[in-house]
Amino acid sequence: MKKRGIGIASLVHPNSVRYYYDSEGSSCFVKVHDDGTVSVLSGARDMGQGALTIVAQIVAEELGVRYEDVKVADSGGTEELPDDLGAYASRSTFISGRAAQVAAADAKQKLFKVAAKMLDANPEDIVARDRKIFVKGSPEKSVNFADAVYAHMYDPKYTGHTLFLMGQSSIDVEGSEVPTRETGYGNSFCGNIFGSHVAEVEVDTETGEVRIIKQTAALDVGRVINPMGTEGQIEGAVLQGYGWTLLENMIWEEGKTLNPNFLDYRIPTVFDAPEVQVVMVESHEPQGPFGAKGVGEPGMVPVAACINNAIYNAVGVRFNELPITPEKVLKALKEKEEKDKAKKEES
Amino acid sequence: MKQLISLNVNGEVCDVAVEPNKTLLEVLRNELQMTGTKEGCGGLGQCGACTVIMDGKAVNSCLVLAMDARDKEILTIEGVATGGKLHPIQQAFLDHWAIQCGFCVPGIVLSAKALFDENPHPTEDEIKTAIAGNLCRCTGYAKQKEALLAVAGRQGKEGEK
Amino acid sequence: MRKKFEYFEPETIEEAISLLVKYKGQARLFAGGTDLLPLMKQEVVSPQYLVNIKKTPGLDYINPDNGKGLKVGALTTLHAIETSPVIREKFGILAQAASKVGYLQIRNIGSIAGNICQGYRCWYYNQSHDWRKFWAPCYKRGGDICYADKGAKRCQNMVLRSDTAPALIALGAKVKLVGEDGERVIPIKDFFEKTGNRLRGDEILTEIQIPDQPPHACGVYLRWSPRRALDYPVAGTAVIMEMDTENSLCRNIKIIFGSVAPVPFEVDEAEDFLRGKKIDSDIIDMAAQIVRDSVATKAIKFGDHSADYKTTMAGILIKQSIEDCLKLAK
Amino acid sequence: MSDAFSVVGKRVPQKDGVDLVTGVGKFIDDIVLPKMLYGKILRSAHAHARILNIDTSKAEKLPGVKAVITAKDTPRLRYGVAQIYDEIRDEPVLTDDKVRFYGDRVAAVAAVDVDTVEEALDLIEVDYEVLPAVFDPEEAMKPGAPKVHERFYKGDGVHGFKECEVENNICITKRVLAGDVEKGFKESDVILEGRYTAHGQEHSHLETHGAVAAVDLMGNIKLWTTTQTPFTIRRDLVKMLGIPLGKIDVIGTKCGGAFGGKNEVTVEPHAILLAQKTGRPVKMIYSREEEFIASTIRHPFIFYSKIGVRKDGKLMAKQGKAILNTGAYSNHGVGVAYLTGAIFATLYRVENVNYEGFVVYTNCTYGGAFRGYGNPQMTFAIETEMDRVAETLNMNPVELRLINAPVAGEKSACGILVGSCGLKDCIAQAAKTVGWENKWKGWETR
Repeated sequence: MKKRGIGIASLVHPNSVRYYYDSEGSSCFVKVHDDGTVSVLSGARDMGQGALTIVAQIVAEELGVRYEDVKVADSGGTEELPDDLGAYASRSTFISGRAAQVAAADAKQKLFKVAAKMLDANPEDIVARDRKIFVKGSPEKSVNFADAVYAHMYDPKYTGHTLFLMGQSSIDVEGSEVPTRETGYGNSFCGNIFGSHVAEVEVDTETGEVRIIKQTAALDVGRVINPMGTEGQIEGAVLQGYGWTLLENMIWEEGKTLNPNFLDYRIPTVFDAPEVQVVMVESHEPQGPFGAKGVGEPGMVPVAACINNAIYNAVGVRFNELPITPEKVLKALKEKEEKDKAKKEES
Repeated sequence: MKQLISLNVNGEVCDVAVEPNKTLLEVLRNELQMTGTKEGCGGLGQCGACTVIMDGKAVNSCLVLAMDARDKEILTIEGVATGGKLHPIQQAFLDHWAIQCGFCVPGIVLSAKALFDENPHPTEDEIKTAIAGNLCRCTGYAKQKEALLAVAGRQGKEGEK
Repeated sequence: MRKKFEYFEPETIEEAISLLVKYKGQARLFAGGTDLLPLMKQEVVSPQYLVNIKKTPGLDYINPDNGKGLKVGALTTLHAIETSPVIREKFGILAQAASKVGYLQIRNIGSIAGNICQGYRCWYYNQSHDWRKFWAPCYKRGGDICYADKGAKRCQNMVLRSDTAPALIALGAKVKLVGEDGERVIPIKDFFEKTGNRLRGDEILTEIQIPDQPPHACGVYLRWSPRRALDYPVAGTAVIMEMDTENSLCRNIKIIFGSVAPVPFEVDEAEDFLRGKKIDSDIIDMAAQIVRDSVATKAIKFGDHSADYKTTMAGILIKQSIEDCLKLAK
Repeated sequence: MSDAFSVVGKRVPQKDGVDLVTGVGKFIDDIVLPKMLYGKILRSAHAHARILNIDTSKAEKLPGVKAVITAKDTPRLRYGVAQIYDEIRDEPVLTDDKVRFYGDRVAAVAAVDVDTVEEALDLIEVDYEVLPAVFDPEEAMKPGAPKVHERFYKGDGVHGFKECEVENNICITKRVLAGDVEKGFKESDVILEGRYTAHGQEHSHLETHGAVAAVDLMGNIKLWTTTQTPFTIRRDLVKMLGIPLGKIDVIGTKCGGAFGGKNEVTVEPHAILLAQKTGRPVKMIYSREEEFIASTIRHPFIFYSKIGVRKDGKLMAKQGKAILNTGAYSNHGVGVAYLTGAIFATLYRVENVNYEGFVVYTNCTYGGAFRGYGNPQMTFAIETEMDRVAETLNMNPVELRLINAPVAGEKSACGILVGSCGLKDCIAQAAKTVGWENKWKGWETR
């Protein structure tokens, strides 16, 4: 018989932990060209999570150009790229992303001095958007982004110089600290992301198979920089969690891995992938770029727990050991049956 | 000892000297420097990253001896985009963010292409069957299904978000 | 692949056989390659001579031999079988079984003969050279230990994990083996022995012969694997049932299990029990119990699946397949 | 998405998407340099053994072999993942005294092609004295259990490193202490205890680890690697090879998935040493099997949990003992042990916390960073316990979680500032989206 159940589990996860070094640094260079295009040298490391894309979006937004106007160097070494601790602890968007925003703002602020003169307005009264720089509230009073850059570079009448335009940043996270050794007290999380998953599972009481019908993941992502990227991170994380909970079983004999291959160590295929619905709850993270948080890891965190709770809701057995294999499920169901019988006989 | 064979890869015939114990994957990557075809599982046919199309059928190039690839038409990822344009499958992968690290993508694109060449409007189940042998650890397959359903002119289960 | 070998592409079957004879014990026959190549890369087998019959003419066909059943050439790919109209219509159980193997890329090159003649597998035996090199060889490799069952006196754990074998046994198929002293045709049910199949070093399995099935016979192949693709069966069952549809009597039935024990086997007790009976849910439950009792005596642990669990799955699969047969019969 | 923005919040495609979807993007194994050699590592024959002798002469004589290195060719420095406090250096580039797990590195070979390298590995003769091994962390903690490490180097991030004894295979104990748990339990109406175990997990990124090293005549090193942390890797290489930081340029290639697994050093130092010895570029790529046997995994985890809660659902006290099976080397164990404790104290509001996290050596494959960094294991325990609490109090699990969810601005028991916190919204929205109230049948149905 197939029984359905539902289970919930929540999560908190840091956007980087101040633990490795007493720093959560990142840095970035932004070069603005006189055709209005932009080159970014970022310390962010793209391992598939889309860090470079996010950096480009952030820079484009901050400078007021289009996404396609921004290039991000993706093949540089530690020699030429600005320093960054790297892509771990869900920190790329949150920290490397903000470094990019600050660098872009640095360039923008220089550019606005010129643009303000061109528009004869105050620098603080003007904004840039979609390749145009204009006075707040009166878009008709505008100058092309590229023209302003050109003026900054080659027309001394604005700054008294002819200056190439670039912005830079080197940042750390404010207010985070290394925890004490004795009590582990300290605000070591540079930022934190919260979320709650609900799993709807179907348990086959004959085969012991557990199948996720649907996984709903509500995450407090701060501000979404790219919805597709965010969904992708969470969908992928959920499947990894699913695999860890139900399928993937590392088998050791005397310390030797017996299934060191993709045939006997089973990571999920497309047929095993459950439907995942991502619900993005937007809050505002003051230290994140445009209020954004990192979502790399969180999607994985509560999966095992909410599957376990959903199984209990479906068939009344709960596991304190992973992975939850069909054999274990059958064994647990049998034990429950016997317990229930014993109970009946008592009463 | 090495033998001189000619392979038809992406419409170009090239002569290459190979040991009979080398697979098509090894020859593509090491002799022809076509590194778009990936090896993920150690050449045991357990991940699909090395998928190419041979005479219209998707196959694991790690399970084909180079000798057996003679007088066959081989299509690798390098030959999928033609005339300076991405193939619709590739475009869909971009538009739907069906790529993360991208290591499994060449294989999946070719598995999908083999399907679409035979059947332009496959169902979700036919699509799954076509890419079931292509492991992806990043995406959870959701966006890849979406992308391929879009190419097939169907909406995903939940449709476009 | 590290190990080198001398490579041949015989033009004829006779030539292939003569090569096998010439290099007896050191040559391997190469057809689809989906089973042999991984074994060679892991250096589980390292032939000095490889006889590749992939291009040898006359081995890739599906010939309906009207009245006398179907003849399938050894090199016919599993994909050709799962999509062949005649097989789907008249021998659906074989198409089902073929469609379950591995995944599409594998079925596109894997041959039916290869799926039948594939090596029996064991989690210890099927490891790479690097994994094995510091361990004493097991019985299967000429040593004197079985890592799966350390107390055992001989190899205990080799399992044939073929999907098509049980289906072909249920269909009563025969295999044609051609060797240096002529050809022999044997029922496929006798082809598999606990330690390996009966193919001699000089022989080639050239053809599978499937007899026409009686009217009202309907077959189902079901298998269970933890992953829904890219996996071997943990248990597979092939059932062919002849129904007397008027009064839903079971005229005759064949029940074959694969992958639960070293080789596929038929559950005669369950067949005898069901023959001539009116099939209802109680009868099916009883049959399932008989199957479990029988499988329990034969099932062996494999990798991360216990004999008990395989037995349980056998009971579930047999119910499901009988019910599916009834649906088909309607 | 908000229209206050013109690019942020928009569904734009990846910057490098075209490279990836056309196969142009260069992953580590796609890099080929002139005169490049191929390298591989000889791994241990045992889970635990003392190395008596390594004879590489046969391997060196094999045509095509350009270099064979063992511990004596390394600076014999121990390294570990940098932590500010409690940094532990226990991991050798090539092991000299003994092997501690099956993946341990005994020697490395560079040759003209992969086949020759593999031949050479088979020709290296190692004499071992097999030692008793321990695989269960709880066994390993008992007095008299086999010692995986006799001693290691421990730093406090300020005064450098001192050598110290390892007792009962406990690499380190991290504590998170707050309030007074005994008081908390006294004030509780219900106290629940449980033991949880979670197994290891292999990252299984489709691209395996790898690196290509090239050294010029000035001794400048170019290192291409598939790491997720180029700058940190450079720092680690300085530690383990004693090379000045300025001499190393770490270049990140396209990275075929990482999930934390490409945080730490694998073949980078060996590739550099072989390149230095041969004067030719050296490529080293992990096989899939090496990924499973020799690369890090998610820490197998044992957790003893005790939580006290009031009738109204308020959490009063949490006590927990975590045992992380860190395998042969500490690697990220220290950080993971701290993080699981911080999560334990932060996921739901509670004043009284007593958490002990033991990082324990065994002769298993070693643990490292993996998406979640201990959090999935811990949350599996916490959230299962929360449901047990809800059942005991016959309370709707959603309600119980809402009661105890922290809110923005507060500090958790261990001092974590809960910045912007949408947890209550997340719980509410998740429940609403799935129609929890209609689907959740209540405890009595169980």
